[in-house]
Amino acid sequence: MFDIWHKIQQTLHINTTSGFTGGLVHNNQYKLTGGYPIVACPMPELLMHPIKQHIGDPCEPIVVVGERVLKGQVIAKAQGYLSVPIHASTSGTVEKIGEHAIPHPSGLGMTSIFIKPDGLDEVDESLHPLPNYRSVDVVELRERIRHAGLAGLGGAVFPTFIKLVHDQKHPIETVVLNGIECEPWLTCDHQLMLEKAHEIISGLDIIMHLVEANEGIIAIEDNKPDAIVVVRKTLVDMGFGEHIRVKVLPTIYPQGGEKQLIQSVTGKEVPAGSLPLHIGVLSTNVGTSKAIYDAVCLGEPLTERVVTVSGDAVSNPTNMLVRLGTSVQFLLKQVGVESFEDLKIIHGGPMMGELLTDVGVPVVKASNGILAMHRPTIMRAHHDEEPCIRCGDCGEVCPAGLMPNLLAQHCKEDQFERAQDYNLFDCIECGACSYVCPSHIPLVHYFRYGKGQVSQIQREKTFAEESRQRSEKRDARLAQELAEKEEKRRVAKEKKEARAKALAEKEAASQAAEVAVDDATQDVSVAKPSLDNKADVNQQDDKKAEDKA
Amino acid sequence: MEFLYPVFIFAALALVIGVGLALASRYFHVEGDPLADTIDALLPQTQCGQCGYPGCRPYANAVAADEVSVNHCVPGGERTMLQIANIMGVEPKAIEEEETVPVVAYIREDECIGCTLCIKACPVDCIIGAPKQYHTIVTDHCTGCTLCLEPCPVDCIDMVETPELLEHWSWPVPGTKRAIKAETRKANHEGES
Amino acid sequence: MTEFGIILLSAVLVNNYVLTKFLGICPFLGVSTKLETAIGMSFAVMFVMTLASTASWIIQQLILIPFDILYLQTVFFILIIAALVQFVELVMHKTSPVLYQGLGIFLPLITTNCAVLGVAILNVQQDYSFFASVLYGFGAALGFGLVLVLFSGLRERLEAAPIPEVFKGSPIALITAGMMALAFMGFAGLVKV
Amino acid sequence: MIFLSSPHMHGGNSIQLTMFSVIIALLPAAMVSVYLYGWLAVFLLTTCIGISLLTEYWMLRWMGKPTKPVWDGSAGLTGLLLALILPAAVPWWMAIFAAVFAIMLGKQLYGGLGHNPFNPALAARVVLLISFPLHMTSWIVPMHMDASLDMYGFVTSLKFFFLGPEAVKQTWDAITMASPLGYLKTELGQGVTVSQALVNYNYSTLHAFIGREAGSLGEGSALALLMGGIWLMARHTISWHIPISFIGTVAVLAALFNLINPDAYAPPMFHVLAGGLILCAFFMATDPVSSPSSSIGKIVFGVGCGVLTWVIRTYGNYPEGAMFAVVLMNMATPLIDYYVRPRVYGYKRGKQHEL
Repeated sequence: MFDIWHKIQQTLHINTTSGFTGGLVHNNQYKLTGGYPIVACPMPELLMHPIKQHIGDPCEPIVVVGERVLKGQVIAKAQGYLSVPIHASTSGTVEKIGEHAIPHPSGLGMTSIFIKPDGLDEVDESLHPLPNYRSVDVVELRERIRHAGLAGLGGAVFPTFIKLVHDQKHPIETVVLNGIECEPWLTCDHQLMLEKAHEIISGLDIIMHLVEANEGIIAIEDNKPDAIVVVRKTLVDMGFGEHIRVKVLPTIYPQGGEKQLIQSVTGKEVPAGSLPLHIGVLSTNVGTSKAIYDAVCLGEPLTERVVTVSGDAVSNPTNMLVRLGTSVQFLLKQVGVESFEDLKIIHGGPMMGELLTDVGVPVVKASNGILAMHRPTIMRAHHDEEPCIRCGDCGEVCPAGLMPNLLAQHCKEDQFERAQDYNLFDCIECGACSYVCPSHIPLVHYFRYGKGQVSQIQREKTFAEESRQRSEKRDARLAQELAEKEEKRRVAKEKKEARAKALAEKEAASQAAEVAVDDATQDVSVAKPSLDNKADVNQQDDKKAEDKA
Repeated sequence: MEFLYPVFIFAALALVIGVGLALASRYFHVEGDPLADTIDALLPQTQCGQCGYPGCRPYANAVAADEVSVNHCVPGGERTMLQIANIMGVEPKAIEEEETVPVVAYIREDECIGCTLCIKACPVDCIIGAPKQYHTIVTDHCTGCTLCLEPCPVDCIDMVETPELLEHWSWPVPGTKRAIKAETRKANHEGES
Repeated sequence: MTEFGIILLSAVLVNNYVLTKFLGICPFLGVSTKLETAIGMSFAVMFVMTLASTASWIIQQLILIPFDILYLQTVFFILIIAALVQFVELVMHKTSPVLYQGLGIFLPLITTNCAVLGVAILNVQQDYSFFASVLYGFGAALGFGLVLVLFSGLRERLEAAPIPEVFKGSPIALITAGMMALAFMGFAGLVKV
Repeated sequence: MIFLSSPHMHGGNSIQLTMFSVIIALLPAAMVSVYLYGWLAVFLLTTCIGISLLTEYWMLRWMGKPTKPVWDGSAGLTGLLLALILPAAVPWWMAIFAAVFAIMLGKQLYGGLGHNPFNPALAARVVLLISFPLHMTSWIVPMHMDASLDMYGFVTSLKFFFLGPEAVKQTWDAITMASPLGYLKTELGQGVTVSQALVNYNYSTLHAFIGREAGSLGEGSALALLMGGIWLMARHTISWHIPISFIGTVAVLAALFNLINPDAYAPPMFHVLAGGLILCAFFMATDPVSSPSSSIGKIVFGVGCGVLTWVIRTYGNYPEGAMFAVVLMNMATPLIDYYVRPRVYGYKRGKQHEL
């Protein structure tokens, strides 16, 4: 009976089984590596650490070329609030500091620190393990998590410590641990839950301790039954059964998105313009939770992560524990990919990840998967764009409730105001719309283009406004200078006239030659102050520039 | 006299309406020109004078008063032209000059003689320096108007392309020149590494 | 009550001034390129038309008939309409300068919009009561506004379509308007007059 | 090569797939039409489809565009739909005119697939209805009703199709009859009650459902149409919103007025099964190009179609309002898309207001 109702619901596109609207179901066959044990990736010959691997401000390198560093040593320190440091992932010497390609769609490079491993893997033990975290000061714990370089390992890489605050105004009631892993192909979180359930749950406990939350939920999709069993069993074994529970969710993409997950688990929506903490929820990825455990209880900063290395061009796909900074090329060599001809490498999952054209890029904190795909597989997905038949399938799967076809049309025509009116910036770029589009329109690409253009227009507008103010100030200053000049000239003239009058009264008209001499001196005296004035202005400018610097 | 009645009636009605409209026009009188403000806000404020007016505001005034067509703002490019045409309710006209890549001025300091002429020419006060000292340009504030090039007696000012920053990078529209340009850069990058 | 309903329905749909009487085609094609302007124009016409039919009824009953100067009907009506349009123009200039600019020449041209004069004249010919003639004027204006807004929605969509060069602009707009008129034939007979 | 943005996977749906599934879904109805009108239906179907494809090809050639889209199924679908909404009595030149009009003015001049504001087939049909009212409201007697009528054989059909009724020694009156909707309208105009009129017509709900009543080619069998429509829904090719809200609105309105005055207003089942309502609701109104794209917009569209259909059928001059209703609502589609939007995540309904 239930099956029939379920079928009808599916037929009529009524989505009652998951908490959020829209979404689509991927074929589970792509999860090749589910249940494959995590293997350690060997030491590469060179490690590259880009100075920014998180959302926020870039770090500043604090090592010099030739310096010997240890595993876990800070090599680039955080700058600004929204920033976490970068650590060396093995011991070795700093070979150079310079530009290197990073996993970014632009292909632009970033300052990176190159470390040549010495093979000793000597560990920097400046962080002491704090196994009794409940007795440690909360501020210190938070500082530890920041110092360990933790950023969300699900792919968004938002500095973790920022979220872990107990705010009186918005007390966090529920901590949701994201074990969804809704992207096809990726299995790193799945495997982590199977192998490191204890660490993950301890990490969750640390988070709950930090934010003083009472309820912890580990959300797992029903396509990972083994993980559900293992996590449930570990919970019971650890005696957390009261506060922490496992919530099994139906498999639907993009349930792993933070907002969608929160809606599925708690039934609440995160209001536009606010953060999950405003509705009393905090969510983190299971990988982050495990890293928190490592940082606090073992004193190990974030130097390695689990990466799914898979794809239809990989003969023996696997989940690997990889040192951050290992090049993708080296990584793929470990699974038997030697030649990169006619291959396309995806960094991240196939729905939201980016294509790499340079296999020399390093694995960074955001890398949850490296997929080597045959070129035709990828190009089939990027079929030529055909005219939109306005079928509305894109709107049906959109988890944000947008109208992607109209949005893309407005972006295409550069009508960005209209696009914003259609909530362009509420798009989460999950790719569900492009996935179902019968016309193969690269909708997400249009949204990204639109978003980029809008922010560029915004930048230009701000710049224009600043320029206008500067120009107006300058005009005002010039006008004032002119007025002052006029004023001085007028005063001088008056004086001259007065003197001329006096002279005329005193003496006869034959004295006129003397007056002419006076005139000349007056002119000089007028010109001089104006020059001084200009110099003043220049000095002011200098000062301004210094202030800016 | 009877044939004059209609004339009187008509005149009386016209008078009443005339007085009413006169009162209305006083009540709904529009101060200033809000249209010029709107247009001014759209202009890029480079103050470059390429439109033939001594700055952005004067051009905005001229466009609002329908004295000049909407297609003279070169740095604003097609987008600005379309927006202005939209507001003015006129057919868009192509910009005659070629669209240029964004540039900023750069002073080769070892050649600068410190004459302050460029400082005086800069419409946005973004050149700093004192007489007989090297001048330099605050790149963040330079609008790329090129007005400082001409006064320079030793031609030590270059216009350089603004570098593309990673944090300002945005996706090109599928299948355009910009996309292809980005692609070649990517290829170059590959060659280097 | 039913009578008023029938008057309204007939004026809006069955005897739609644009699509079945083909009056007021000029603004229908002229200001329908953008939805916002079309809505503004609809409200302007709605205001003018309703007041014009009200005023024309009053003038017809209180001036033209008592003084027996029906031969001056057109002149009087035009005077009223022109005054109303002037008034709308003043108000719009004050309250919404962008819309004012967007409507451009079509705003003063409401004066010569045959639909407005047509409604005023047809209205007094029907010998309606005062309230019925106000309703008729309003209904006609509503019908005008309805098709104008519908048409502008369609034209905004056509803007983005790769229409063959020779059919771009007015030709395809006229074809579309023709299709709309055909579809409106479906309302024929809804109201037995 | 150029920049490729994620996603790097695709679900495999395509325009061709969509169009051909609709064509397949229409096959039962087409077969029923052949059963009802014999060779006449075959000629009409082949003419409409063939001319549609030819016109599409010729237009694309003429405009210097690639001619590959001829085979994406959309032109063929337009031809098939057009044939199914024409009466079997139309002569060859009218069928050709309709097909050329549908593809040329209804579709290609607007820029081809995806840009036509009106459903091309319906637009052509409305033009024909207004230009040639006699032909368009004369319904050939279905084969099973009058076996003595020699109309459906290959030769007679061919003669009739190309030369008109005189060629087969028939008069219009002998070979045509009124459709249930038209008959009811005339009778009601003469003061006959609904039930009496239906008895006079020998109307049977069962016959209308399985397909034995006179009408346009494809209107015959509600069963065949429903089979196709439900299959399309199950395949996610069309969504349920438009058909259900369209038919539902007509049924509810009809039921309401039938309750108030059963003598003057036809019962809901009659409204739903007679005429082209089901065909329009499942295959015309759901034309993705000319209907709104959001689910909620589709419901508004369907309700609008339903109201207009019932109003025109009940009060208008034309007996059948479904086609007019769909074309009229096509006009409103851009506005529906603009004003009726789904609720965006994190916003209250009516947007911009945060939760």
